[in-house]
This record gives sequence, C-alpha cells and structure tokens, in this order.
Amino acid sequence: MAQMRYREALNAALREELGRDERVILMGEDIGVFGGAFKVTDGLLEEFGEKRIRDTPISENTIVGVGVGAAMTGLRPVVELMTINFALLAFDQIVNHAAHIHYMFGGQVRVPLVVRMPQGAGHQLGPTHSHCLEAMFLHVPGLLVAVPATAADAKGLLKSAIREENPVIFIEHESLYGVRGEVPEGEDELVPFGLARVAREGSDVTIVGVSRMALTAERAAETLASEHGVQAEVIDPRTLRPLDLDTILESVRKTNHCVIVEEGWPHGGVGANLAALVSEQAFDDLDAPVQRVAGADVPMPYSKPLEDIAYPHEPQIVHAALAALGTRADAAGAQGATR
Amino acid sequence: MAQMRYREALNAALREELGRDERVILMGEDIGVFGGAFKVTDGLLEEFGEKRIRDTPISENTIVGVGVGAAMTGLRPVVELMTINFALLAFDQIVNHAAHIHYMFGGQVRVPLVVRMPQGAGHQLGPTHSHCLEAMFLHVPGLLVAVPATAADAKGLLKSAIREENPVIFIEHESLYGVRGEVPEGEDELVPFGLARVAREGSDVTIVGVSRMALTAERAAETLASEHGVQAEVIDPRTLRPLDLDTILESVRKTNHCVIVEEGWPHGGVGANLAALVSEQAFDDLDAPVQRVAGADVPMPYSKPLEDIAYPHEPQIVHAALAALGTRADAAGAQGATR
Amino acid sequence: MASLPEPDRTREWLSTMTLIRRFEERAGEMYARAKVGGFLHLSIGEEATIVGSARALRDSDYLISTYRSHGHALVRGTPPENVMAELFGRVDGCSGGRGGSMHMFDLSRRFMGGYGIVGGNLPIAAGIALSSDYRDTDEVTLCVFGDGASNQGTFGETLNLAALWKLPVVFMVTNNQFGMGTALRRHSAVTDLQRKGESLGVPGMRCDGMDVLDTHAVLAEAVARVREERCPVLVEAVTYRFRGHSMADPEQYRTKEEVALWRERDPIPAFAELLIGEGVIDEAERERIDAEAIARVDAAVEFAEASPFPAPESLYDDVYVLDPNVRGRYSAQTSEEQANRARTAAAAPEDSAQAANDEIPQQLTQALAAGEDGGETSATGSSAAGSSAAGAS
Amino acid sequence: MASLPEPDRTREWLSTMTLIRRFEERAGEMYARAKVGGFLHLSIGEEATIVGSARALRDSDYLISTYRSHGHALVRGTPPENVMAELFGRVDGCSGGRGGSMHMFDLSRRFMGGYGIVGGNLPIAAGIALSSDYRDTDEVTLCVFGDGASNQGTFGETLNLAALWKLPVVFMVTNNQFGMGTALRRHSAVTDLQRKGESLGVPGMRCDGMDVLDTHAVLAEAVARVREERCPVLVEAVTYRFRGHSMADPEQYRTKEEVALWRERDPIPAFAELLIGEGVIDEAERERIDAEAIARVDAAVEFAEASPFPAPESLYDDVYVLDPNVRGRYSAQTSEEQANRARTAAAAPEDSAQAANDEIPQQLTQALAAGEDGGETSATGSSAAGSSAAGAS
Ligand SMILES: Cc1ncc(C[n+]2csc(CCOP(=O)(O)OP(=O)(O)O)c2C)c(N)n1
Ligand SMILES: Cc1ncc(C[n+]2csc(CCOP(=O)(O)OP(=O)(O)O)c2C)c(N)n1
Ligand SMILES: [Mg+2]
Ligand SMILES: [Mg+2]
Repeated sequence: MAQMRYREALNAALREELGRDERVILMGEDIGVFGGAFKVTDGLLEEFGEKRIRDTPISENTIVGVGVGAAMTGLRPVVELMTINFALLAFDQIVNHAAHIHYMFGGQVRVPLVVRMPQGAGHQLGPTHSHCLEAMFLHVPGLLVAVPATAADAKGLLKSAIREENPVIFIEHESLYGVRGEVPEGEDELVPFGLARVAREGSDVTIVGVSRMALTAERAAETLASEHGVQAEVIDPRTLRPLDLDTILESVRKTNHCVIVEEGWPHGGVGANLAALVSEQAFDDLDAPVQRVAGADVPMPYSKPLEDIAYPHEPQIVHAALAALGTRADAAGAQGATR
Repeated sequence: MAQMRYREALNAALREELGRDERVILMGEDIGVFGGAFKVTDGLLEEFGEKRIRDTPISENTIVGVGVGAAMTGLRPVVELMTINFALLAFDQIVNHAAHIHYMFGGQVRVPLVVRMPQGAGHQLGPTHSHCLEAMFLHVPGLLVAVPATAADAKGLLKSAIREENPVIFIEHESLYGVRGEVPEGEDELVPFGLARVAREGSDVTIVGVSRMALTAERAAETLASEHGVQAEVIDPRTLRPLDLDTILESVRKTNHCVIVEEGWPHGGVGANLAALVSEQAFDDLDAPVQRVAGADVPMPYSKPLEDIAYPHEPQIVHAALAALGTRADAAGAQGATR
Repeated sequence: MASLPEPDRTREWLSTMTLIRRFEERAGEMYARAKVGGFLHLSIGEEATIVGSARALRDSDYLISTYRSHGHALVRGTPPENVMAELFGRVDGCSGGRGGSMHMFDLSRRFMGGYGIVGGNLPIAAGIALSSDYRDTDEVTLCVFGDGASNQGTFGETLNLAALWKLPVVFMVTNNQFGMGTALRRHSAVTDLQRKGESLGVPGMRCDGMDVLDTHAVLAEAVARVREERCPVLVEAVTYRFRGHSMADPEQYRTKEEVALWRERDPIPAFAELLIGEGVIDEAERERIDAEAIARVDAAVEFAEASPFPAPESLYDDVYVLDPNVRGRYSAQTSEEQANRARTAAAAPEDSAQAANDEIPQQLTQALAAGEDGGETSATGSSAAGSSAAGAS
Repeated sequence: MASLPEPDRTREWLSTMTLIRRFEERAGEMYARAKVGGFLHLSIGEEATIVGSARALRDSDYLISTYRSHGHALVRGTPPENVMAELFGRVDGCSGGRGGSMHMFDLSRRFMGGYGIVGGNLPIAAGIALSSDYRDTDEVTLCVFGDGASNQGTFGETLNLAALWKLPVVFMVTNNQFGMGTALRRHSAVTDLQRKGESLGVPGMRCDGMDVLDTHAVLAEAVARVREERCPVLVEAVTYRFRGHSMADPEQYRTKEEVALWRERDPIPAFAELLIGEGVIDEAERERIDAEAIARVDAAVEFAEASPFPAPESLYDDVYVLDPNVRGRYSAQTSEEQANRARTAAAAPEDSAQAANDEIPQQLTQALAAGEDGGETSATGSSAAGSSAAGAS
C-alpha cells in the first residue's frame, strides 16, 4: 500500500498502462506541455513522448471521434475532456458513435475507448462549469460508466477501463484530486467493474453515495453512529454500468431503509434510477420510502453561499437517514408491526 | 373541433403563431423549400417568406445557438432539429446556454426559444436514428419539456411553447405525425404546460404513458377492461417539466397500483424518474412495486423483428398491469389486508 | 484526360459501376415492395465518383462513408448478397441486420462503415489515420461525405486536426449539388468546395465526378500525395444525384429539366461508350457486363430472401463485449425475464468476430508486407462480382 | 497609422485601458485573498485590443465575449462596482452573483455576456445579428473570442451561416498566442488567423492588438463595412496575454524571455507616451488618470465588500420565468421543504428585470432613432469612469 492523492493514483494508472501496452495513447486539451488542467497527466509527455501523449486543439466532438476511429483500428485511446461540461459538445460521438458502433455493425468491431473527465461543484465555477452528468451517460446502452471516489478506486478502475473492450465514460471529481488514500501497489491491482464497495457496514439504514458523495456519506455515517446511535451501511457503487445492484439490494434487505446521495440534478438523476430500482426490487423490504439527497435543481450558482447550499453535505444526509428511520418509528407507532 | 393529423395540428399551430406574433421565426434544415423532412412546416415558406422561414445549413449546434441569441434579443425563434438524434450535436447550446442563461445572468435576459424535434422508433431507422431522449432533457433545470401524444395536444402545447418565456424542448414523435384526432379550433385554444391529461378513468391501476406510449397505454387499457375486467386509469403527463405530479399521485392514491410506460432506454429514463417520485411520495398507497415498461436497453436495431420487440407494445403493458395487480393478490393472500 | 489505364482495370470499373447501379435500382424496387425498410439513400448518378475514388486505394487502405454507402460497400468487395441481406434486415447482412442501409460495415475489407450522422464519420476517419501512422504503416484513409456535411462542425475541427497532426486522410466531398433539398448555394457560402479546406491548412483538388477516368486520375494523385507526404488533402468530386434524397422525396427543390440535363451525362453509358470507342470492349461485352450485374443482383435478392431474420434472443447480443467475470449487471432491466437475459449473456462465450480488431495490428503488418509493392489493387472489385456470398462478413 | 483622433476620445481610451488594468490587478489581489473564487482569467496585456475594438461600436451595437471579459464589461460602461461585486459573488454583481468572472452580463449596455464555453458565444452572436437584421436596424454585433476557439466546430458553422445569411457580425479573434498552454502553431494548422474565414466566405483583416490606434482604425473600418454591407468580417487582433491563463498557471509552456519581450510593448505605457509625445496629455495628467483608475477600483472593492451575498432563499429564483397559473411543478425536488419552495416560487410575482428583453424591440427603435446619426459613441466609456454604481445591472 502506498499513500497517494487521487490525482497521483490516476497518473500512476496511466503511466503503468502506457508502459504495459503500447496500444495505449492519450489525447486531450493541454494534457501534454501544460501537464493537464488538473495535472493528472503531469510528466507523461516527458516520459512517453509526443507520439503517445497528444495535445489537441479545442474540438471536443472531434477529439472523441478520433478516439473512436483509433479504437476501431487497434489502439486503446484515453481521451481527456478537460471537464464533463465540455462533454456536452461531444455527445454525438459518445452516444451515436462510441456507444453504438459495436452493436450497429453486428459485433464486427470494438471501441475500446476511455473518455476521462472530472465533474462536480465546489470551486465556484458557476453554471457552465459545475455539472454532474453521470445520469446522462448511464442512460445510454453501450457505454460503461465509472465514478471512482477514492484514490484506490481511481487507480484500479482506470486500469480496468483501459483494459476494457467497451467504451468507458470515466468520471472523476474535481474536488477529489487532492484527496489522499491508501492505494495497493502492483501492475495488476485492478478494481473490477460492476463490484460495489461497501465502505462501511451497518444494520439500520443503507446509504448509497455516488462519486464524491460516497465520501460525504461515509462522514455522515460516522455522525449518525456517534450522535444518533444509528448504524448506517454505506455503499459506493463505483461503476454505474455495469451496476452491482445485488450488493445494494442485499443491504436494503438487511436494513430496510435506503438513502441515495448524488451531487447532480434530482430529476432523472442517478438517484432516481437507483431509487426506482430499489423501490421495485426491494419493495417488500422497505419500511419507508427511499430518500434521495441530490443537488439543487438549479444551474450551479457562482456565489459561495449559494453554491454551498446547492449540493449535498453531511447534514442533509444525516437528516435524510433520520427521516427514513423516523418514518419507520411513526409507522410502527401508528400501524403496529405490520409495516 | 376539427379532425386533423398530428402533423397538420403542428403546422396549424406554427401558422397561427406566425400570423399572430411577428417576433416568431422558424429555422431548421430543409424546413422551407423542401417543406420539412416530416412536412410539419409545409407551405409556411410560401405564406410567410424567407425572412421568417429559414432553411439552414447542417450545423445543429449553431442553429440552436442562433436561436438562443435571437431569443435573447426579442425574437421568438422556433428551431426544428430534423430528429432528436441530431440534438446530441446541439447539447452544448441547449444545456450550457439556452437552459442556463436566464439564471446565470441573474434573470436579466430570457431565452424564449422552442426547439422542436421528433423522436422515436418504429420505422427501421436503426441505431443512430431512433432515440427517445426525453430523459436527458428533463434532467436539466432551466428547460421545459413537452411530449404531446395527440393532435390536440400537439397544437395546443406548441402554441403554449411559442408563448412561453422559458426555453422549451418540444418532442414530437415520428410515428404520430400521420395520426388523426379532434382538435379544438380557435387562435387561443392553448393547452397549458404542467397539466396532465387523464386519458381514461379507472380505479384499479394507474398507467402513465409518455409521448407515444400514452396512446399505446390507452389501447392496453381497453384490453385490460374487455379481457381482464381491470379498469385502468391512463395518464398522459403531456409535459415533463413542469410536471403535474399531483394528478399522478391522486390517481395512485385511488388505484394503489402504478405502471409507467416509456419508449426510451430504461436506465435513468423518464420512467425511472416517475417511478422514483411515485414510490417516494405515494409509498403508503402502493400495494405493489411500480412497474416500468420501457424500451429495450439496446441501440435500436434496424431489422424489423428485432425493432418490433425493442420498444413497448400493448401486450407488455397489459402484462405489467396484471403483474402489478397480481402482486396485490399474492400479498393479500400471504399477508392479509395490511398491505 | 490521361491515357486510358489497362483494359482489365477499365473493364472492371465499368462492371462495378454497373453492378452498383443495378444493385441500387433493385434495392429501390425492393423498398417499394416493403422488403427493405427505413431510409434508402441511393447514389444513382454518383457511381463514377465511387468507383474512380475507391480504385485509387490499396486493399490495405481504409474507406469510410455515410448513410449513402451501398456503392462503397460493393466497390470494396463486400458481396452484394450481404449488402442486400443487410437491407432486408437478415442475419447475413454485412452488419448482421442491425445497421440497415445507413450503417453498412465490412471490417475484413476495411470498409469502415456507413454512418447515419451527417459529418459523424470525419473524426473517425482521422482516428483511423492516426492509427495507421501510429503503427508506422503507409496506409491511407479515404473519407467520403457530402457537400451538406461540409457545414458541420466536425468538418472544420477534423480538417484542422488532420493538417496539424499530418494525418494521411483524403477527404472527398461528394458534391452532388444538394444537401437533401437544399441546393449548394443555399447552404454553403463558399460553393467552390475544393477551397473549403484552405483556411484549415488542407489543400484542395477537384475532379469531374461524372467521369470515372478523371475521378480516378485525380484521386490517384491525391492518394499518392497523401501516402507520400502524410498530410491530408481535400478533393471535391462534382457529381449529381439522379434520384431523390431518399425514397420519399417529392423533389420540389429542383426542376425535371435540371435532372434531365445531368442525366445526359450519366457516367455509366458515357464510360461504356468511351470504352467501345477505344476498342476496349464491344457492344456485346457491354451487354454481357450488364447481364452479369443483373444476374448477380438476382442472386443477391435470392440470397437475402433466404437468409433468416435475426432471432429475437439476439436482441441483446453485442450491446457490450461481455466479461463473464463481472458481477454487476450491464443491463438492469426491470422485468426478471429481461434481467436474466442480460445476466445469461454475460456468461456466454465470446463471439469470435469480436476478436477481429485486436488482430488488426498483426493483420496490418502482413498486409503491408504484401501490399507495399502491389500498388493499387482491383482484385477486390472483381472478387465482388465473382465470389459467393460468405456469412455476415 | 492614421492621424490621431480627437483628444477627448484618446484620453478616454487611455483612461479606460488604465481602468481595466488597475481593475484586473486588484481582482488578482482579491483572488489571492480569497475574496474572489472560481477561475479568474485576466486580460492584462490585451487592453488595447479591448478598448480599440469596443470603441468602434455605437451604444446600440452589441458586444459578446468569453470567460475573459472583465474588460469587455468595463469598456461597455458597466460600473466597476458591479463587476467587482460579481467577482465577490454579491447581489449587486452584474449577474447577481450567479455568474462570476466567467459569466458577466449587462443587458442595458448591450454587453451580451461572457461565456464559459470556448466557442459557445459565436452562434449566439449570429443570432443577435439575425435579430438586428430582422428588426431592420443597422446594429452591428462584435463577437470576441480567442485563437483557441477558432478550432471549435462552432467557428466554421457560424462563419459559414453568417456569410450565407449576410449577418452583420464582426468576428474578432483575439490572438493572444495561446489557447491555455497550447501555442498557436500547436493548435491551429493555419496560424495566419485572419485567413481562417476565407474558406467560409468571410473576408479577413488584421490589426496590431497592442496598439489601440491601429486596433481602433481597423475595427472602425470593419464595423463600418459590416454596418454598410450587412456581411460578416473576421478580424485578427494580434496581442499577448501577460499573465497566466487563469490564476493557477505555472506557465511552463513559455519562457520568461518571451513574456518580457512582449511586455516591452505594453499597450498602456506605449499609448500614454504617444499621447504625451503628441501633446494630448502631459505627465501629470497621465498620473491623474492612473490615480483616478486606482481610486475607482478602491471604490469598487469597497462597494463589493459592502454588498450582501445573495440570500439562501434566492437559490431557486430565475431558474425559470415562473407562470403562476401553472399547476405542475417546475421542480419536483424530493424533500417537502424543497418542493414547497419551488411551488411558492411559482406563485411569486414576476421579477421586473425579466421583462427586459421583451422591451428590446421598442428600446431598439428608440436607440436607433437616436443613434443613427450619432456615429461612434464614447460616452459609455467616460460614464464608466464617472457614474456611480447602480444596482445589479
Ligand atoms: C447530424 C445530422 N443532421 C441531419 C441529418 C439529416 N440528413 C440526412 S442526409 C442530409 C443531407 C446531407 O447532405 P450531403 O452531406 O450533401 O450528402 P448527400 O445526402 O447529398 O449525399 C440530412 C440533412 C443527419 N442524418 N444527421
Ligand atoms: C468547450 C470548452 N473546452 C475547453 C474549455 C477549457 N478552456 C478554457 S479557456 C481555454 C483556452 C481558450 O483559448 P483561446 O480561445 O485562445 O482564448 P484565451 O483563453 O487565450 O483568451 C480552454 C481550453 C472550455 N472552457 N470550453
Ligand atoms: Mg449532397
Ligand atoms: Mg488565446
């Protein structure tokens, strides 16, 4: 185990995979000479040269499309979009092309492409620079979607993503780049897709946290334990496609209460998707409605006090968990043990 | 009341609003000389001239952006994207610009823009031409989203959309253009946003059908009544933003069972959003899990027999409704009347 | 006009142009008989552009096209049987029935696909070319698109990037005078399309797309230049679409007279007569070529008819390359039935076709060794008219 | 160089350039002191480009910019108080604290915004120009963007459309030699940026963006031509960004020597010395101008500090223009509390500012009548340095 920042873990994953497989190339705006807007690719140009670490013009849709074409012909491109907000310019290549080519050409060709980008609020970047868009990507069949929250997962999942045969949308988080964590060492320490991480065990309520919210949920769980005597089980799905729904369902079957925490917009968000799945598939096990904690349904404002209340923090999660459990208490009081 | 096709109803709405308000202009690929890929704009060039009915180059992102700029400076542009699939090229202007400008500039300026486009499968257009993307749009605060299923709603909602102060994503359906219906006559016959249509009353199960699926749900309800003695209430939300959730919740409180039918992909779809809302807000009223009927989680295949099974038809809806009710029966048997 | 190429080649060009024509005429009939669904975009009138350009390529070069690409599949050697089966939506279609007319594909012949999104194929072409260069091959990619596509954002983005990165792509704009119902001068401020890359660092050339000889000569020069200099070139092929944009086109945007005028320049009779005039073929051979094309198309229809529709159980195949070790669900459809299908699929053995593009690097080394001194190949063309229809590619 | 414009004008130009410089220097300090958050992109070094171009406009013309737009707000006359308050995220910010540095806006002065998305403002500019033409005015739109933005798809799309539709837009590419850390020759195949519109039907011009006189002269010509001919023009302003791309930029992509070389051409001292040499101002006046600018910036900081943060209850304001008759929920947030807030908002009376752009057509008719024979106006500029700070716009 080594201590490293999330950013360094990503850098290590890229370095190792570049070293391991010469089909891997990196493309993106300012990833080379500048070292990456968030320094994730720092030092890679020096180590691997211009042929493999390619600065691109500002042309998001085309950069992704170049990745698609290169992936179709034997390379394993990793495209960095500077932030997820700019991915909106590349939706055509991502959805109509990367996601569909394998299927629409009858399985003849694969698109082993990784599109990496950070999302998230918290740095006062305002309405055009703070989106969380995992929900738009997880909607699309053909894409895999990873949302690592820890340094270890950042490294292990990125390595898996690069070795994947499917196009992967790899969503990092701007606020996590500087966060340290233990990271297993070794070339082949992968984190598999489709395996949730149980960040904390507990018996009273299941809290599912997506992307950065997995960490916020963990902190909320500590507070729930220390201040309210509530043992929360915290689950980080890590990938939204494939989705380890079973781990979530098993937990809900145990706790009978569920809170889902996401940073993005609530309508049609990843939380709605998970809440729908849990409500349907653990219907008889739920003692209270699934509680969703989501970002505010607004474009992200710049002003600090507004931004602060526009995405979830620990107290909202604690509150939601207590509300979920409170419902149980009420129900127990009012209707007896039948619910 | 006049009998007209959905396509003609849209055409009438455009004609009336063009006649009524000279700030209204139309832009889009082949909407003028060609008369529109689906003939919705047929005859408008002849009637209103090139200044108001503008054929554009194939440049989706820019066409929408031109609409944004024109809307910010006093016009009321209606942009046609030939189909929703091509909107993926325009997501930046739609999300980062049209949706956010009013908010991010502190309310100083409005963007009364309508982006019209048809969605949907059924014509063997294959993976790049058959998407249903309402879920991606309803996710975004700042946008209104309309999904008319009948000729009357097509006309009434489009007129409302053009008079709206907010940007509207107006989603038509390729398979509905030829469908006839009764349409109220009169310049000011509007259908308001945010008011669901109860297409059929019933007491046993609530079926919410989105876009074309509202009609499929109505047919399924007939079958449920005639063959299974089940009285389904069919609700067409008509607009997904604003959302008339109350009408849906009231119905579910009455029927205690809910089925949601959408044509698009199931993960993070409009169905997941509605199922999450219903499950949360009518938790105590639901006797069985909300059933979702959705399109298959695949890019739409071209081949007819595959396409046919890749989006919902009547039988699946009937089946889902019976499954919902069957669960009630089971539960009643196993647990008594408490659930 | 340069002196006539060898008789075998010109004959093959005429044969292939004729095959494409007859194929598409029949496809149109099959559409009218509802054997073919969706959109059907015919390139009738554009055959000289298709054949003249594709024959400037080696087998190891790549061709990438649009939704108007039956001719491109055929000229690369995809058997008409498989192209027709694709139109019929059958398992033996060159995209397994998944893509239809707009999404033809044949990896084995380096026909890198037809794409339904206007302008969508340009970045992909640049990516393919990047890959060629990365592997130190001298492959060239020919990227074909329409006059209307030259207004799409990807055009400027991709040409700039290709010029900057010195990517070996021939961008060929098939100027058939219209983007759907919008005439060139109504959609593009600059109508001299060969110039449309100048501001992007991509030099332009033009050919008479109604003349297979001129098209071939200009494209051969362009391909040679790109192969040598490893820099992109833009070629405008001036041609005309004789038929509607797709099958449902009332063609109100042009006059019958205009169409008639262009039809007088029909590239197939023009070239046939030239070959007769030059003594390369005689009238009888011309008729034989036509009869052969018709017979081949008959066989294609028969084959397509006989080919089964994809089984319903195949609906979820190839959405993903499934990894049986993955615990999570690729697809968490809500019904048990569907969820199970997605799960079972995950456990299924790998489809061998899926390994195809992993093999490309090796394939390439071999192809290159073989192709380097082989110059242009027309073998694919004749095999297209000769070989029997294999499976889905 | 043309003969010097009237002294009042050149003095105002120097004042405004100085104000922008002092404003941004202070903004940088405030950023270091965490009074300002987010990204802060300074245009220090580019003031001649900003002032020279904007002063070629009438008040009735539109200006639209990027995320590097403090100078553009100031030059249009937005009080520094409101610009600084926006940076501080306060209610009196020119975007109500919602936009921040990257999203400045001032409808009343026809500053149509800064935009965080590279290339995002080009189509919007074309739409504004369309609207000007539709209303039969002779307004011009100046659309400013960077060298890096010229590679974005919207550049090709919008220039083609503007040329085709004959829209009155001056596209000005501020060539400050870099798109972030990527030097011009590493991101654009054609580095002679004035030529980048030729293939799109948009003629090019170039100015020395370090020289306010040359910039003004060229832009005045461009604006006059566009106003007259109702056709777009592309102007390249050659300049240099003295500071990092934003505040967190180690600047490893360029040498200190290169920066120093360009700094020798600092447009503000250069112009001040020229005016002194020509006897328009003297050294004392130069100092007074600087002192005034500093004082104005002091006042702006004071104003911003005193302005309150937006109230938490305002979070949901202006996401929508709410219609109180609507039954459905604009926002169905899951918590009761939130849902109620969204509902209540729906019932709230309309914000008067929201009526602003409905009034544009009328506004315009008036402005036009006034502006038609008014020629260029510099009044906004001096009022910027003189008026007291009004409310949020
Ligand atoms: C992005 C996108 N926008 C619009 C369409 C609809 N469409 C299909 S073909 C076409 C015209 C294209 O014209 P051109 O590029 O000249 O090619 P041609 O059809 O003439 O071969 C249009 C607008 C599309 N398929 N994709
Ligand atoms: C679509 C998009 N892609 C990337 C970015 C990140 N980004 C911000 S500024 C910038 C460089 C732009 O360079 P240029 O257009 O020359 O303008 P300058 O910053 O030099 O004024 C980049 C890449 C962005 N904001 N938007
Ligand atoms: Mg064309
Ligand atoms: Mg720049």
